[in-house]
Amino acid sequence: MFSLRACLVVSAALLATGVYGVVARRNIIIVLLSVEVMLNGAALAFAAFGRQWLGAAGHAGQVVVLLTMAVAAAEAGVGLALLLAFERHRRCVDSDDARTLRG
Amino acid sequence: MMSDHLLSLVTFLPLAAALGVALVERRAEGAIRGLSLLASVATFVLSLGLWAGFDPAAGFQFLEDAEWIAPLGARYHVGVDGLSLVLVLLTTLLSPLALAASWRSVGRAVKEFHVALLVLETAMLGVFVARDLLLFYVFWEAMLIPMYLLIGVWGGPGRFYAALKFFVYTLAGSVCMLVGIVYLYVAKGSVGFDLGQLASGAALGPSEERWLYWAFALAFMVKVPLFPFHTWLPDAHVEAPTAGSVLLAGVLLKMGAYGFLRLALPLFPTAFWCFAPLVAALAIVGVIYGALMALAQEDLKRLIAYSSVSHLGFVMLGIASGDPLAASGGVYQMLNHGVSTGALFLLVGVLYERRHTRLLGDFGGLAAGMPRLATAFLLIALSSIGLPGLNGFAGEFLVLLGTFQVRPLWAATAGLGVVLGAVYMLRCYQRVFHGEVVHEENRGLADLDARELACLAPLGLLTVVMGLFPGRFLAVLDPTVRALVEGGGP
Amino acid sequence: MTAADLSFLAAAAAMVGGAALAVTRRSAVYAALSVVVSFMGVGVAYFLLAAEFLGIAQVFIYAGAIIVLFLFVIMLLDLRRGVPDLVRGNDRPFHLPALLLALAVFLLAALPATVCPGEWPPLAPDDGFGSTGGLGRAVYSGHTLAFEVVGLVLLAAVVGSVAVAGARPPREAPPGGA
Amino acid sequence: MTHYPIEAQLHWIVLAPLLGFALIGLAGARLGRGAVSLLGPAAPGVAFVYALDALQALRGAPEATVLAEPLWSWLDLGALSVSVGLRVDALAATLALVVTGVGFLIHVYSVGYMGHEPDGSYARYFAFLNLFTFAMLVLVLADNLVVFFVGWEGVGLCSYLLIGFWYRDLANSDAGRKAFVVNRVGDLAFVLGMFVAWRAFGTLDFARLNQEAHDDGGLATLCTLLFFIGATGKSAQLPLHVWLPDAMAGPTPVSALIHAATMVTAGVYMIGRLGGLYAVAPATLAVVAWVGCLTALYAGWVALAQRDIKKVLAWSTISQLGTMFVAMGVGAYASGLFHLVTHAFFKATLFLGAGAVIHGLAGEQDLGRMGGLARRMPVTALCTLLGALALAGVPPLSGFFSKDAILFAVGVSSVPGRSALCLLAWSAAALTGLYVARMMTLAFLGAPRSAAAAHAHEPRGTMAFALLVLAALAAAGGALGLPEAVAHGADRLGAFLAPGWAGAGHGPAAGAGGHAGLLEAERALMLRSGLLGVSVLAVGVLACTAWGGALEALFEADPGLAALRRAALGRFYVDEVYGAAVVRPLVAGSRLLWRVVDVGLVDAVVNGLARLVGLAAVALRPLQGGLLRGYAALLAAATVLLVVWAARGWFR
Repeated sequence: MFSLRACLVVSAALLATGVYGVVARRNIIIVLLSVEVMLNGAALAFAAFGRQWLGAAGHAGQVVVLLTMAVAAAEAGVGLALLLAFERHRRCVDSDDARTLRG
Repeated sequence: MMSDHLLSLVTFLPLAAALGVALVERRAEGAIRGLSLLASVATFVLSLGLWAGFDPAAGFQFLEDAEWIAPLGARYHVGVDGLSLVLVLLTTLLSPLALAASWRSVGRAVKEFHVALLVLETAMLGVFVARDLLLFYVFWEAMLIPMYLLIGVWGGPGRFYAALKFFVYTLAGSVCMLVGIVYLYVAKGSVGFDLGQLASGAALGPSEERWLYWAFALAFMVKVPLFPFHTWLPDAHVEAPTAGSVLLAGVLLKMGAYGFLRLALPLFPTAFWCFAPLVAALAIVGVIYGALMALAQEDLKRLIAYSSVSHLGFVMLGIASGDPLAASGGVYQMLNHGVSTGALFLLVGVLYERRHTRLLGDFGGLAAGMPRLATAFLLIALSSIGLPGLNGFAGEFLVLLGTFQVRPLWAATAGLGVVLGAVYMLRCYQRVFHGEVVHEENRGLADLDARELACLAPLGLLTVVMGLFPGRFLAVLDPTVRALVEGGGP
Repeated sequence: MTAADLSFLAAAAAMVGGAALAVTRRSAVYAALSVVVSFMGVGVAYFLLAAEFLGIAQVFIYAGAIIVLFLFVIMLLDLRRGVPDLVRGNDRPFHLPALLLALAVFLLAALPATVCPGEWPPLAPDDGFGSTGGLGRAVYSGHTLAFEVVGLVLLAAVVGSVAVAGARPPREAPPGGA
Repeated sequence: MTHYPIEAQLHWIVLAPLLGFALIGLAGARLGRGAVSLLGPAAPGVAFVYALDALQALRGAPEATVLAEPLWSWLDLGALSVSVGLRVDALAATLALVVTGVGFLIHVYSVGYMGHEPDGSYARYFAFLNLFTFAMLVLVLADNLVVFFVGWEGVGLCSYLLIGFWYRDLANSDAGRKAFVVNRVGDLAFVLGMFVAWRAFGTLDFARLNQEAHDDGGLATLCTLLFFIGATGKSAQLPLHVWLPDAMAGPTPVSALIHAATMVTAGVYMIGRLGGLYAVAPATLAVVAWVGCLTALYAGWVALAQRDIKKVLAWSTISQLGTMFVAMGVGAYASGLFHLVTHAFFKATLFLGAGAVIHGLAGEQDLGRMGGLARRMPVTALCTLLGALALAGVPPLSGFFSKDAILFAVGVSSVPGRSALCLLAWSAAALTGLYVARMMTLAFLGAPRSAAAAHAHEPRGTMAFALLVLAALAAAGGALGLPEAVAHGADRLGAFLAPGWAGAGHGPAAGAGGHAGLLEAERALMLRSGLLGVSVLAVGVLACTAWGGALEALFEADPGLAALRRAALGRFYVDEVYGAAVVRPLVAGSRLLWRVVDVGLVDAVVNGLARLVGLAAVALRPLQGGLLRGYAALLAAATVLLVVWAARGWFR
């Protein structure tokens, strides 16, 4: 039962949940967390493929996961910094408040 | 030597002058006006040189061919044949007159006005001399901007609407043409834009040719203007300043008909002749409809604008009828219309300068106080309605004669336009000049002064000379038009 | 059902459940904690996929560092009361389209699963495929450039964060008011 | 082709009036009255001298010679080549002499008549009169249809200018405009006729048209018919006659010259000039004859009821022109032309007489307020009487001979419906006698019915001179074309003109001199028509004097008769019909058309399109509502669609 197919299904689920979180939620923290979840979904798929093809290709898969973690960290850092600046300015973290740039 | 670059010189002298005028100090209006007039007259003199060295039987002359956009294969390829030469002469004749006419009437932004006019002249000349399709299109679009400014900045109260309508109308048409040009370029193997090459290149499929024909024809129909696409003309004329109106009516309207002859006919002959009856029908409707509209107008300039629609209807009928005589007549009518309507707008400009109104109701009984103006207006009005012996008659006679040989009923219907022409023009003449002086302001008006007479004299003389000696002018343009209409010639 | 299947099931449940909870909680703290659970699940999955180093790294870095950073920020800004969004308020209309969108994404992402093999190839016991040494050799022989770049990215992120939310003197009356 | 010295001078006939126009027109006011009074009449005078030279040359030359002077090539486009040139043959010489001769006398008369005009308009008047003479001579001497048409519309223009001479009064200007537009309608038909001619015969030259005339497939008939419609416009025949009565708004000498003697006869001249072509189109000739006859009758009736002296003469002109067209219709070209010449003399005399009367009565034109002028203006009365008697066809004056020639020609012609035509022609002649008698008695006999009439004064100087000369011509004009019946070889004009149409094989010209039987019949006819003329005149005079009261009572008593008289006065309401059927709908229709189509339809579409673009812009704005989540959703959706599209191959 545990196979590449299962792993892909799970990573798809993670990705979908992440998308839902980004689109549906107004709280920027939750949005950032959802993004983290989406990244993990993708990383899981890479690891699964890594396991499937083994050898040098397998390692490449795992390297990507490692990289994703690094990038996710950087992204989280900057995201939270922006969140701080936004919160200091607007006293709240509601994404709907930031409407000044509308048509 | 100088003579083999004469054409480029004639075309770009106004542009050079425009740059010169741009450098002149803004307040030195006298210098600005003098320089521009000098340049415009010089262009006219040089264009006479073109006519002198022109041999009617030898197709394209004064050819100049230079690299322009290498990757595309577009070349700076200019040349003049009978058809282009007469239109170039018309342009170089009307431009100085338009300039001289607005000596006093333009007070605002004098420098920009003259720069716009000179750039407009170059653009117009460019359209008539271009032998390369892309070059033609560049000049075609370039002509729009100064004209838009002329109407938009120095126009009358409703100028924004009129300028915008003029711009968008023409642009919509020419955008279709651009699509057509690109498609044609690709269809002919992306070799280049030379008209000769494109006309003789690989044959196009029937439906392909039809669509391309309509892409080009739409742009030209708006410009002519043919019946359904004419509503921009009255508004543009009513709001345009005198110089703008003279050039708009005198030259810009001819580009539509010129486009049909120079581009639509050689590039898509079968489609052209297949749709020629439709174009002719629209032309006839234009003749009658234009005359009827003119009858219903109270505004003098709007009346003349609608009469232009009627006259251009004759031109297009001549071209679309398929008979070489009618086509030559049509082209000759283009020149006549340029002369007579140009003069009419100068006269209206004179009236507007004195009374600052264009409504017929505000005039009446001017003949007593202004005999010279009355005589000039009568002469030009008669030339416009085609009195035999004056220039209008020669054009209309040839058009109707030629069309009659192909389709008698068309000629008879279009003939009504001649009668209606007399009706609305004489009604207008009577409303302005006859009767008692009703409005006090009309009483002490000054008659034509030397400057105004100098502007009108060449046109007045031309109406008589072109009426009595049409052969001399037709000898120049007939071989070209005949070759075009009978197929073959690019 | 082998041991691997069972543990994978558990891990999968943790992952998807955690994620689902994270996305639906009103309170940011609960959301963060459920994300931690989800990432623990991912770590277990890495172990099952013969990527021990990754599993450990996932638990340490992801769950341990990044989400903790989130919690730290949540505490800093005292955002526990959260934003009145999901339950009531004006984002009701976005709930449905988001669900639909999520479903579309799920179907699309899961499509490749239908065509790929159902079981793993046998793992040679001695080559230490997923071990730290194997991964280390792979990283520093084939992908050294990638790591240099990642280093730069992290540096940029740090500098960016400081620039954006650096230590500024707290203003008495924040502009715009709460 | 022998060349005559005069051929090189022919252009002077045309150039003199043109120079006159140019000189007076440009420098008239500065030249001063004296110079203008000299220069004005000088132009037709010079032209008259040269025309006389041409006549002498022609009389000396063998029959049917033509003097031609090609001037320059108008245009030469392969198939169509038209050259401008002058051509004088017997017909053209006759007309040229009439135009320049009568023209000269009327110019002289105008010097007196327009005496009270300010300098500016005095010069303008003579400039226009010279321009008219130039245009008429171009028409007469043209050698092809295009140059002819230049003259044809040129005279139309001059009639417009001169009718509306006193343009301060809008009524005059309207009359001028009406004349020009109605003429233009006729001219359109004429131009279409030219196209048919060019299509049928490939040429527009008169000479070749007459020679090569053959009726292939009715084209000749169509072409001649179109020319005739043009002629009805120019010569004021039914249905395009409405402009001539209103043309009386112009100065009286203008009415005399243009609307009696010269311009209106252009139609008759055109048929004469294209004799060969008309000969091959008998159907058109029949139409010409019948239209002419009906017009003569209709105009006769209307003239009978007119109150204004100039209107009576105008309707009389239309009637006489109808008679001329009857002559041309039955093929008697020579007698038609003969009547044209005599008509020019006596009608000009009548008009100048009327002018003298109006001048004497300080502008009074209503017959009702005249009367008893014979005693106060004996010379004018005598001259006008001579003209009137000539018009009525009383022997031995000129009108009698020319009208007889026509009546006789109708009698022996082969036109369909000949007897009816004969009857109507005779009644038209009788009507002429009636309205002439009425006019003369109302104006000259009885007691003066207004102060102006009481102390009218005799015209002096140039007016009297011109009046006397013309009266003499009206009296002696008949000598030109005495019918064969009177004395052998007497019809000099007929003999002079006949060769021009020799090849045309038209009907028995009056001068052709048939055998004894015809001569006898003609003498009997002359006797009868002479008696008719005198008796009708007597009846007319009595009706207006002795039986006046009884006649008035009769009119009051019988409403039918009264209505008939009102109708006749109102020209049988033809103008109202035209107004309602053509003019008003055209003006109102064009305004409506502009409102509905131009503003309502086309502009609405254009402006509608513009508004449409605006609306579309507003509709799309929410897409960028600033909602972050909105953007995220869009982004995600777009990515999904993109991936689906990218993987489309995989789905199939």
